[in-house]
Amino acid sequence: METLSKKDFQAIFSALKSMSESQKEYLIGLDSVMGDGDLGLTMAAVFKSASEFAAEYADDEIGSLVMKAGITMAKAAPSTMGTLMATGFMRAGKALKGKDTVNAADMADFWRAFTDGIAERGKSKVGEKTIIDALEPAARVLAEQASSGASLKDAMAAAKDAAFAGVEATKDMVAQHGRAAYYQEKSRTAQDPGATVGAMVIQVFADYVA
Amino acid sequence: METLSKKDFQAIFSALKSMSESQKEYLIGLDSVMGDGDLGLTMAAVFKSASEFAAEYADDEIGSLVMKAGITMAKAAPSTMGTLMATGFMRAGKALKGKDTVNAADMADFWRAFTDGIAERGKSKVGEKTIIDALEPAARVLAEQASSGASLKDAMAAAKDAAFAGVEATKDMVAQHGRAAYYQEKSRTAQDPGATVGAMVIQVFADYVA
Amino acid sequence: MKKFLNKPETFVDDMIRGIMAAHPDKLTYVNDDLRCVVTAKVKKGKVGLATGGGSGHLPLFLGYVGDGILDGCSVGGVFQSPSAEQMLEVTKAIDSGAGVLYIYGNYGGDIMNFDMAAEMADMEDIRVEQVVAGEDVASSKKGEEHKRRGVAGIFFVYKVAGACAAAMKDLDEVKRVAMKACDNVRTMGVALSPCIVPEVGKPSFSIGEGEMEIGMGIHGEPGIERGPLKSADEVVKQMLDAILADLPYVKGDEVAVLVNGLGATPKEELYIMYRKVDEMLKEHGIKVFHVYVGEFATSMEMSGASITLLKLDDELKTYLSMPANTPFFEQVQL
Amino acid sequence: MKKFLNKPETFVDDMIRGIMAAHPDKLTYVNDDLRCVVTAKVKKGKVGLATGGGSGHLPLFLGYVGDGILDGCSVGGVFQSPSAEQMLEVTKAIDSGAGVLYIYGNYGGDIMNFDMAAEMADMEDIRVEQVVAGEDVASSKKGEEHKRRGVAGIFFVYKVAGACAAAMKDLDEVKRVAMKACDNVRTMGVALSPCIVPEVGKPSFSIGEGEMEIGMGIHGEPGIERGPLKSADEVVKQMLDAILADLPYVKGDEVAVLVNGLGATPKEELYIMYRKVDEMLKEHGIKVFHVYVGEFATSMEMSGASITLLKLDDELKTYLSMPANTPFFEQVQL
Ligand SMILES: Nc1ncnc2c1ncn2[C@@H]1O[C@H](COP(=O)(O)OP(=O)(O)O)[C@@H](O)[C@H]1O
Ligand SMILES: Nc1ncnc2c1ncn2[C@@H]1O[C@H](COP(=O)(O)OP(=O)(O)O)[C@@H](O)[C@H]1O
Ligand SMILES: [Mg+2]
Ligand SMILES: [Mg+2]
Ligand SMILES: [Mg+2]
Ligand SMILES: [Mg+2]
Repeated sequence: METLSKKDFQAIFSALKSMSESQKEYLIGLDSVMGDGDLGLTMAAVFKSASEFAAEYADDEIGSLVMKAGITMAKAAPSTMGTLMATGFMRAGKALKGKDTVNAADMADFWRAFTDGIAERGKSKVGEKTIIDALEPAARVLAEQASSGASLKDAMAAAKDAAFAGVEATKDMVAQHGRAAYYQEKSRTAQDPGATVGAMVIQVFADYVA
Repeated sequence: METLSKKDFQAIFSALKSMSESQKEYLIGLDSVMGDGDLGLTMAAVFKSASEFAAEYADDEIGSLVMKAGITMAKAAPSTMGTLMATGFMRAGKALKGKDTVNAADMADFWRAFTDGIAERGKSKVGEKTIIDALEPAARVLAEQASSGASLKDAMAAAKDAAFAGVEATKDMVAQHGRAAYYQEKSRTAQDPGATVGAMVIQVFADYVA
Repeated sequence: MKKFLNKPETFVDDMIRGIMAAHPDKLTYVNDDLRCVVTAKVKKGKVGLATGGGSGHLPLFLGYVGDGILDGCSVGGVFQSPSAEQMLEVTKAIDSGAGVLYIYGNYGGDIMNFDMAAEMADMEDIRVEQVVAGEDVASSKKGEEHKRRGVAGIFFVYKVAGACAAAMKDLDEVKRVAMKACDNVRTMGVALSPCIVPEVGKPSFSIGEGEMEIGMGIHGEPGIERGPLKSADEVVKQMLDAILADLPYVKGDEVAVLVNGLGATPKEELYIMYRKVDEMLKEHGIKVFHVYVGEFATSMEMSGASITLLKLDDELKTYLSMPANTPFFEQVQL
Repeated sequence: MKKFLNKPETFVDDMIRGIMAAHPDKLTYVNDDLRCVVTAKVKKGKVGLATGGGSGHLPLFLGYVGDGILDGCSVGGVFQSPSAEQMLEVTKAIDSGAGVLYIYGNYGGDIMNFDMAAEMADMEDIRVEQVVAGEDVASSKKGEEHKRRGVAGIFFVYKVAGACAAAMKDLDEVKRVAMKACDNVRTMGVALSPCIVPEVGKPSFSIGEGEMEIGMGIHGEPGIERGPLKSADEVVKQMLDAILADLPYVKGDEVAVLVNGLGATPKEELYIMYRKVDEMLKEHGIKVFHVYVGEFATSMEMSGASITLLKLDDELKTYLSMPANTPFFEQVQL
């Protein structure tokens, strides 16, 4: 599968919904360590609404499908990750504006816009124990892979590995944002829930094109 | 001494001042049991100002001397007994209006007006553990003595005894007014400080005419 | 005792100095006595309105001195009556020939001193009339209304009497309107925690964790029921049922409502209470003309609230609606 | 936890229901969502002013929606940001063609969501500008003003921007005036006791008996000094010295002052504090244009206070002086 169509994106949103449902309790647990424990709930709500929206989407253009799915997410859940995830999809959608198909290079653009959008909205950067620690390495790897002509499948697989490596790396970072930041040095050893979700979302894409 | 002149009243106010100074600590102690302990201070302040006012008083009319001494007292001390004592003298002064001399019958009018004024202002009556329990029996005895033609000296001596008997009686009353009333049944065995002061004031008059 | 103060003895005077410094265009004092507070602009020919009472209840009492309400206030120590002399000085300062009306709460010391002040004012040929506000239905049973404590409801009496005086009515008329407000106002309060008188330094009473006292007075006077803290809706129902039954307020009546915080209770909770008040009044077919929510009569940092209803007729509505402007209370024409 | 509430989960919605019931002529909500609060009378052609933030700070934030100030407010859970979606709905409701200005405090969640809302509004062709208020000098050192928390000083930003919009100025002009206020305002706070988030049920931090924390944030963010509670004059001096040095405010400046109570602290104490503020400003040759004392930004039943100075020029004076009228804040023309 070298290019994705609108139908594929509809399927991906549906897979994101399934993933968020099956991972709900796990994410609640992660977010309960130094957060308010709502992450599993908000992700399930966010992807449920996005998947329902995508399933009904009539047009063939992928850009606006993704962007409007992002808007839908924003309305579904008010917590930090709800807003950030919505931002990511809105920005990624804008990057794909006008496209009816998505190849590896487009996918690299997608995740670059996704990542930069979240970094901008969250005023966060690599090393601050957030979702950016999963997204940034993945976006960078994807860009490299795409420019060296890798297949969509291989590029996404590499991106997924980079994202999970990023999640691992959060286990030695002090939180700079959100509730976990109140814990300061004590937050160091915890795995960041937002980064985890970020990697899981990338994995859904990677698994779909595999 | 069958009639009192303005000079006598000036002397009586001076004697009230001396009495209130010598009894200061005793009254503070009494008012500390179930009150705020200020009674010794307020009585000293009240009679100091009244005596200073009386000493300077030029006219011969006793009524307005007494009434204005009362007003002076009101300005000197804001606590309950300050106001009540001031009221007593103001009303007694009004009762003596126009008089340059005071006989036994006038003295009976004085204490009747004094007592009624306080009862009216304090909305209090006999048996409620207040200064009225000293004043009312004294005023009643004075009226009887005066109408049966007793001398001023004998009448005041009888009034003094009645007042102190009234003070004794407060040792078996439950306080209905002021701070002591918060103690309800627990207030019963205490001697009422206000009644005590009332009897002491009458005693000053009785001692002067003796 | 955790309070911002310098010395307990200077608590009241420091407070008044702060008030005078903050609002020099609106308030001043007479007789070189900080505790004789009067409006900065006495209006010629208007009936003067004076109040007074102990400190610790801001905005009561001095907070209602200003345009369209009161003209003067004598200020006592915390929970203590001011002196008759102070009341007299205020009276002299605010009388401009039309006489003065005293409006104050039903407390022994205040009554005694205002009576005395009225007597002294009379000697100075100032005509004084008095209205004593007492509307706490928990403080005395029906039939003994004259024994009831005056609490937050006095605000309504000030407001309508003040507007009536501002309309240049004469003393008898202002007194009549004030008494009409007194007759038509009812309050009930609930306390969750005590407060501390600075010179005492510790709470004068205690309420257990998880307990409330319905009907408690603003100086800690005993209420009618102490028990476990119930839900806001249940607390309001108990209070409002008692108020409604007392006047009684009936279907078709039109009222103004005051939900008053005693000090520490946040506005969030007062509005949660009002939600239920509104629901119940609708159920009873009682129309709401205007709603006041906030701190109108407090006990320093006591936590708790009171609910007051004022039954209105056209006259009271007119006076309630008129503007007022003090450092503590501003209202534009309703 | 001693609070008047029904269920912790319904705390915010019950509160808003109470507010809507009490002030139906002034406030309403859009999108069938109680938490999208807007003025009952949107003025055609006027720049719309929106704010938003967590609950638990009344009169912040929704209390400043009304004539002459703000037009709309999105309301979050206690100490939680409202959603971008709610902000967008408010934006749509109050835009009447002249665009909308967001004014809100410098908190991560709020910023993220307002940014998002602005982006969404842009997609709907509504022009939105943003001003983030942050003036707590204790929350970040000089040179890092952009990191400072927004606290009670945001009231001044609302007030002047609101008056500017009411004067029918355009969006750029209203934004400029709001930013000018931001540049000229400084706040410092002190806390004596914590508060309880209803859904949590216990205090999120503690301050020892006899202790105070200078610079603590209104959600309990750490301050700059914890130590024994000092006298009111000493506390004020420490706070005001820091404020004066920061801008710096200098001799000849003219300021408006806000002494704000955090919830449980009575007005008596706020005025005791103001007494010292006034004395110090006089010593520094700084002129006081107007003084506000009361609860303008709270943390439910937290006890504590903050002091805010706004340095004025003629333009800010004009806008500060204009009337305003909301259910929580009334001001006649100064
Ligand atoms: N400013 C930020 N920028 C990027 N990511 C952030 C930021 N703040 C928080 N996050 C991410 O959000 C995650 C928590 O999300 P969520 O549970 O929705 O937060 P909350 O419930 O506190 O609103 C964190 O683990 C972190 O990865
Ligand atoms: N309503 C009243 N009528 C008559 N006497 C009263 C009344 N209330 C209090 N008293 C008297 O006042 C005395 C206390 O006086 P004082 O110490 O001046 O009171 P406080 O310090 O509480 O103002 C009481 O012992 C009682 O005799
Ligand atoms: Mg969370
Ligand atoms: Mg959350
Ligand atoms: Mg005493
Ligand atoms: Mg006393």
